[in-house]
Amino acid sequence: MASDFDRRRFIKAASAAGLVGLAGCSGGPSDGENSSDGSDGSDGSDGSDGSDGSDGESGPAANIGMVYATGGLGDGSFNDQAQQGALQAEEELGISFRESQPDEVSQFSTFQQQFAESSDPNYDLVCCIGFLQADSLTDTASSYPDQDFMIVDSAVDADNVASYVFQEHEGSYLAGLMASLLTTRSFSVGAGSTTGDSTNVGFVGGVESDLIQKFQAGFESGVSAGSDDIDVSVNYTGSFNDPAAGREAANAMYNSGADIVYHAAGNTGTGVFQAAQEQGRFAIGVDRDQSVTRPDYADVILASMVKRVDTAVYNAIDATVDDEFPGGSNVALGLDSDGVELVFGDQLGSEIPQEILDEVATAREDIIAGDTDVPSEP
Amino acid sequence: MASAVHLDGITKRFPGVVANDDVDLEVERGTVHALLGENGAGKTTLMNVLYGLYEPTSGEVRLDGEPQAFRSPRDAIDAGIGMIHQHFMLVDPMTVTENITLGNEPRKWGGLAVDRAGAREAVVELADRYGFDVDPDARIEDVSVGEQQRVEILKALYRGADVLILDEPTAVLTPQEVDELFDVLDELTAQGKTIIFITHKLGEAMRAADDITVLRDGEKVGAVDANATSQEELAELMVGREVLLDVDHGAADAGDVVAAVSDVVVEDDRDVRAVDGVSFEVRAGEVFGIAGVDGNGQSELVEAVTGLQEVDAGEIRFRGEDVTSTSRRERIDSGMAYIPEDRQERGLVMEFDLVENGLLGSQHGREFAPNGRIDWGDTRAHADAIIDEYDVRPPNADAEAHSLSGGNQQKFIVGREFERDPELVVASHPTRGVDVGSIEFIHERLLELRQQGVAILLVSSKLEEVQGLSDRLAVVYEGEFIDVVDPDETTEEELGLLMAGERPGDGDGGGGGFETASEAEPAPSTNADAADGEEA
Amino acid sequence: MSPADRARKALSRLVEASATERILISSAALVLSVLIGAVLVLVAGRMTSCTAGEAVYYFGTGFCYDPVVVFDRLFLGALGDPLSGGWSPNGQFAITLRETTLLLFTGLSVALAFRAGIFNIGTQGQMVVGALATALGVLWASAFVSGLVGTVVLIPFGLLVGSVFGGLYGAIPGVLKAYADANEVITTIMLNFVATGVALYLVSGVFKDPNSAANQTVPLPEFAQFPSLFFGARQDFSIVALGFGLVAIAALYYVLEHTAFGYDVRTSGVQPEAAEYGGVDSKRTIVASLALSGALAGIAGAMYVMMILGTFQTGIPDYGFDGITVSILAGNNPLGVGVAALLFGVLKSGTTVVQFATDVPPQLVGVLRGLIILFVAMPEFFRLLAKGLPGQWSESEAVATDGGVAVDQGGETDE
Amino acid sequence: MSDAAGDGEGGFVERYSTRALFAGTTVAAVVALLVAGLLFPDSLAGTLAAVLTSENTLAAALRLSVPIAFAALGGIFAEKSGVINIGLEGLLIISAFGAVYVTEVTGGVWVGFVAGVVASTLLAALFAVVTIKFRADQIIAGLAVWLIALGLAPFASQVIYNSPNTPTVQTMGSIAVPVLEDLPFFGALFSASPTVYLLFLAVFCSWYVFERTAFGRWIRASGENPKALDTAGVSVTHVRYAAVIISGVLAGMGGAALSLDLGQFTGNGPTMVNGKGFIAIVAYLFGNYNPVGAFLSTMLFAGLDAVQTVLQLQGIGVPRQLIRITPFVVVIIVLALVGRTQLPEAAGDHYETEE
Repeated sequence: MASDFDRRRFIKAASAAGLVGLAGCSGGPSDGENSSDGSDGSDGSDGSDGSDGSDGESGPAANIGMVYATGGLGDGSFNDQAQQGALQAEEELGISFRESQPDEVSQFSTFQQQFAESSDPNYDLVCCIGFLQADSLTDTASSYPDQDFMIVDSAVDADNVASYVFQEHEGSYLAGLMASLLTTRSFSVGAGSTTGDSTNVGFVGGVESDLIQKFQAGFESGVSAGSDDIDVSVNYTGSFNDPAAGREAANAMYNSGADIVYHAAGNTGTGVFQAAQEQGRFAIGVDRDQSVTRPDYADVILASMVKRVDTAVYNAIDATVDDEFPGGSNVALGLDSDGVELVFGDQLGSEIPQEILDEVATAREDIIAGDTDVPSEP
Repeated sequence: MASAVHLDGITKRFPGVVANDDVDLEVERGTVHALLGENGAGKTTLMNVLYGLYEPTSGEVRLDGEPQAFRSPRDAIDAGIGMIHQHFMLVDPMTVTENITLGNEPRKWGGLAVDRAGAREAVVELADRYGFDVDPDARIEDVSVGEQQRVEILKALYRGADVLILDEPTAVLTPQEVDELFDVLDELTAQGKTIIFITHKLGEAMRAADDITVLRDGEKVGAVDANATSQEELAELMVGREVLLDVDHGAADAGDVVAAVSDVVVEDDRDVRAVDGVSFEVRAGEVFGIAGVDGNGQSELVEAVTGLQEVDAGEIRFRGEDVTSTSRRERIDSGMAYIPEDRQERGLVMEFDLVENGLLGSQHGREFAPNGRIDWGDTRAHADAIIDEYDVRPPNADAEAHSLSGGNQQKFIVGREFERDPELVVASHPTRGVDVGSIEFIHERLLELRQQGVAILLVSSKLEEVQGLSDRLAVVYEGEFIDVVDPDETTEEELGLLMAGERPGDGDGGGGGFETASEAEPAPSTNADAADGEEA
Repeated sequence: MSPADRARKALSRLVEASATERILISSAALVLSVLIGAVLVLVAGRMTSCTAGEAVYYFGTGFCYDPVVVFDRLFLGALGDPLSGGWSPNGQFAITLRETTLLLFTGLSVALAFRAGIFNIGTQGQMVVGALATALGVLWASAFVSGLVGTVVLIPFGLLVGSVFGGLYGAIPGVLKAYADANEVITTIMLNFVATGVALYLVSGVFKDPNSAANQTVPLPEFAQFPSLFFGARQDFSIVALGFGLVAIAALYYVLEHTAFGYDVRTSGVQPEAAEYGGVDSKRTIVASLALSGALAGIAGAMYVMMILGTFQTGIPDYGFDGITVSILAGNNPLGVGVAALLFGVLKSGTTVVQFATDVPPQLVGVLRGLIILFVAMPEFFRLLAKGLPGQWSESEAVATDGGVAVDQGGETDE
Repeated sequence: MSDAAGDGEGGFVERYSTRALFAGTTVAAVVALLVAGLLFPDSLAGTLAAVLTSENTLAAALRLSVPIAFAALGGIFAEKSGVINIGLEGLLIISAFGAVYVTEVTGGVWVGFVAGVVASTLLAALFAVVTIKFRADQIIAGLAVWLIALGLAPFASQVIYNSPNTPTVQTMGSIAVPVLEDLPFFGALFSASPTVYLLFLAVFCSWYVFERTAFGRWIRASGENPKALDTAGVSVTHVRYAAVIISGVLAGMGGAALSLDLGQFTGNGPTMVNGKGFIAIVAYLFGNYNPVGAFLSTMLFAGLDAVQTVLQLQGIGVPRQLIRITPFVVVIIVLALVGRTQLPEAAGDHYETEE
């Protein structure tokens, strides 16, 4: 991604210089470039419609339609993670995919149907990201019985739909446990530190919903497993896309003595990281390894509760390519299948005391073994 | 020596209108020159040309013999012209000093700040030089109209004006304030200033001016020496024919009391008592007139009677029933017609055509809107009937109200209100801004209604109008009735003193006398009641 | 000057233009916006990158995005490609009509308030309230009836509930304005936030569907939703609803033009002083118009629930704000709202087609919407264009209409 | 004349009494709350008092105020001159994006800040031409400005970054004034983002312009009685152009401060600006067109917002979803109590002279 990033930066700089001066602009078509240079989504999707015909002989292994959750790409977590799966499939399996970013609920069915109806190309699989798509997918799937779908975060009971749900509470439990253990001791690394006398940690959610409450429940449960004396301060900002609110929420938590804040708030979480940096405290990321995807904040991100939406998407595509589409199945991805996991920070992870890592690892084993039961509701 | 101001062959055209047609005007330095004409004669347009607001279509402006090409008021100001508009060009929330210096603020700190002390000093010094009485720190919205006018004049002088144009300067003043104004003008000309004032009042022109130029329909119809002319000559020049504004209306044949107002108090938006305990009755078949300088509570009183303004104390009875707190709609329905003073704000919906305007006030009546559904056929017929009967031109019911001239707008309102078969007509300034022909027409109609036994409440600031039409005449000052008189037995001078707030039997008071009058004697309402009794 | 005065100014400027002129101006605004949009697409096409094969060439320069394709998709795509053969009412066309139906009601809602001189920015919130009330009300009532009878009873019932609650919510800023002099622009904006917040609270708590992860109410039974006549394959569009919308247009037109109430509303809208003079109770008219406006918004909410989603879910799309643009484009005329709603229905529906068929960001349509409104707001610009004589004409015109000088102010002026 | 002066006095009291009453009641209520909180630290009042007196609350309120207050100052300039600028929201959006974009390209935060201001100023200039030269209705044109920015910024972001949200860029950081920053409570005023200081400066400058300079008077006159200004030889058109452009500059600073403070522009839905421009209008109306008043009423709103964030953490028994809407409810209540705001007489009107 890095090299592509540089190229684009160059283009932007040039176009900004002339403020979109048409003639001198160095964007636009370029002869040498191959559409499938395995880069980011923009080029990937650019390639998909034009290249189908011209690329010629072989054609893609499969055509995949992506219908993202409202909020769209660039959220740094959920949708981007799903796109990651598609990009990986593009690179490794030679599929081609096309994206759509609905901005309201009623567009889900529109896009689902558009993919289902399309015959040029004929989509082999339509990936529906997010639980809000469940209702419309139930209708669409029955209207288009020959079209295969997959849905993430919700279960749709139909033969042509493969459902993938995640045990977010399990991963969040580990995050809570780690936070609780760290906040009760003095610990300083990167740009953050804990004082050891803290009595609480924080949780910042986006919009109140069952899904986000699974994160909260698991986290709270993990925190109390680590120490009885630690409370969890909870704040919902009412938006997945309001970094300013996220920052104020996290700031309030840090000010009240919390050292570590876990967020499940999409792009709102950016504000949480920023507050952590300003206050010299820690944050825990969500959905992706945010110490990698948000490198600016790698010095405060202790860990991320990664939700392998990319794996779900990739697996579904892979199965489609292999003609083994698991229609009608409902896969619950938990710690056991690495569907969720606690990934320690790229920069800070190595500094976390071993005994804590061990304790987290033990807890993970216990959950997988069924010895620990993590609640999914707070 | 060349004239201070010389307008040579000025023509100004607007789309569809020739406002000035080859007009000449010559004004000598140090004199007062009156520009006389009826409304719509083109006086203001001509002065706007002189002031640089309009560029003439053709013709030339010369000052002291030098041809000028004003492109904006700024040019005119630079050339020493100042204009005092009829509607004062003052910023209400700003102080007297701020207004006078607006646009020419003395600066300090390299222009980064207004030199407020310096500005105040300059204003005080200027006011002293011309003997003006103004408070430099008062806000405009808090001072009297007379003072506002002085501020306007000071504003012009501050900018170094040698030539002052005053547009209808007396319209809003009491007779006494008018006297003060003319004294001011004398002082100004004595110090070498040149004055042009616009008026349609013959008497004023003859009294205050040295020379008079008369305009009619955009043309100059004469220039006369004020000392060598007569009212009759001027009137004929102005109107183009002999006019008789005095109406002979015969004796009143007053019947039952139709409307009775007792001890009514109305407070305005700022909780100031605009109407302060007024009582009177209007009987069937009589015209009860209310005279007074504008702004002494007439508007509020009328709106209280017609149901547009809340009454804070007192009682209003109509046809024997207490209507003090009934809605406007109920009063319309019960037979109260109202010709409002502001026809463009109140009386007509300017964007509606005449058909729709003919419905205004009757939209809930059974006649045109049975069951809440408007019968546009009947409504149109109604509008056509008004247009026909009241000679509204152009005779086109589809014309939008704003496209009509003021006189025709007024005739349409009069027609609509009279056609309601009212028992009471409240007519507020019914001929304001209306051409002479329409004035006569409206007066005749009013008297016809009176003859038919309708009660009429007439408010006007035109003395000759209220005096001529009323059977009984109340004079209002600062929200109170100063007196109720028999208009035929009272002279214009007496009325003038009453309008200035001087109570009958107050003895001889000069300029200062009437100011104290209202404070000295705070028991007004009985006065009106007593007078009422006599008349009845 | 109150917001009502501002709104009135807005109105009077629009009314100033004759009907024909309005249509011309609106069309010109559309064309001009599309042209600017095309330039934007080209510029964007230079700022992004693609292979030579994918590019289009204009003026000897290659662009990654083709405005012709974009606007072809936007307009023809939204209509279900009527020119390409094989047109089916079940395709994108049904979605266009669905969007049109909703926009009809929100457009009428804004237009009605506008005609009364009130700027109702709260249509969105009123719609949310109406939608939630409909979902809950119908859900409750659906226990008592079912089948065809259920449809016949519940749909009118749902519309009634939506309009009543939307109307009540609309009456709040009305009362605040009439009796507390509170600026309705501000109160309605604030009430939008409040409606969304309270709806979220209710739907994520007491009224939440326990079987769904989403913040939504229990879905309505099939019979409590609009039947999909003629558009059989579409679950989310009903010609009945559209027909109801057309009836609403006619009804509002009739009310405004042929009833005493409508006369009161129009008079208060253009000249409140004259309305008062004519016996109109201004406070009551304000409350009544905002309540009626809210009721129309509430019906839009009911339609959203009973036609599109089949449940109430947080995150109702911005039909309310789109209603403002629809109403402005329509000159606040109910008949015009029909046309404008169709246009914006096409734009909304076409957005998804554009996104599906091209790589041009769909936010382009948002820009177009703004441009259309901007151009519609400046008839003067087109008059100047039409005259081809910038400057001269505008000055004389200014003097004749509302220039700074020489307007009859009650008679004493001299013009 | 003493009479007239007396009237003036009465008028003054009258004009401000509702506001004064409201302000008085608020102050009294807050004082009562603080006293109660001091006496019963464990009660709800105690919690509230602790939140209100917290330096962190003040710091949060200041941060949240910046974009709103800048926009409100801009709105004052435009509206005082007679042009109602309802498009402040759009100006905030366009500058928020422009600032991040240029910062990302050039790497310079302040370069980006200036670019954001320029973007907003250009859009404001367009608005000025449309409303002043082409006499478009100000409200509708303002809405159009909002809608255009609401479409354009995410569109550009999508084109450039393939996402309505931009990547993160560096932020402004904060400046602390030694010694002063250690003051209890008020220390928050002296350890803040540079944009906060810029805001203080802007509030003072705006106040100075209106109260002390000739230009400020011209703006007032242009809004109250443009003919008075015109006949005094000052071009109303020029004054209004200047005022609207200043409103663009100020709103631009607000938008740039908003996005650069977070280092990101998010363009989904109502974008990250999310109604701040409209709240700015509320703020200056409530502040009665006074820059200082507008700033204080912004602080009231932002303070409420900051308090609600903290209250959520305290778990005071009110559902979070409802706590979040308190700022909006308070604005409605305030408006219902204060009632009418006195708009400049000529606001919304077109003005033309034959020059």
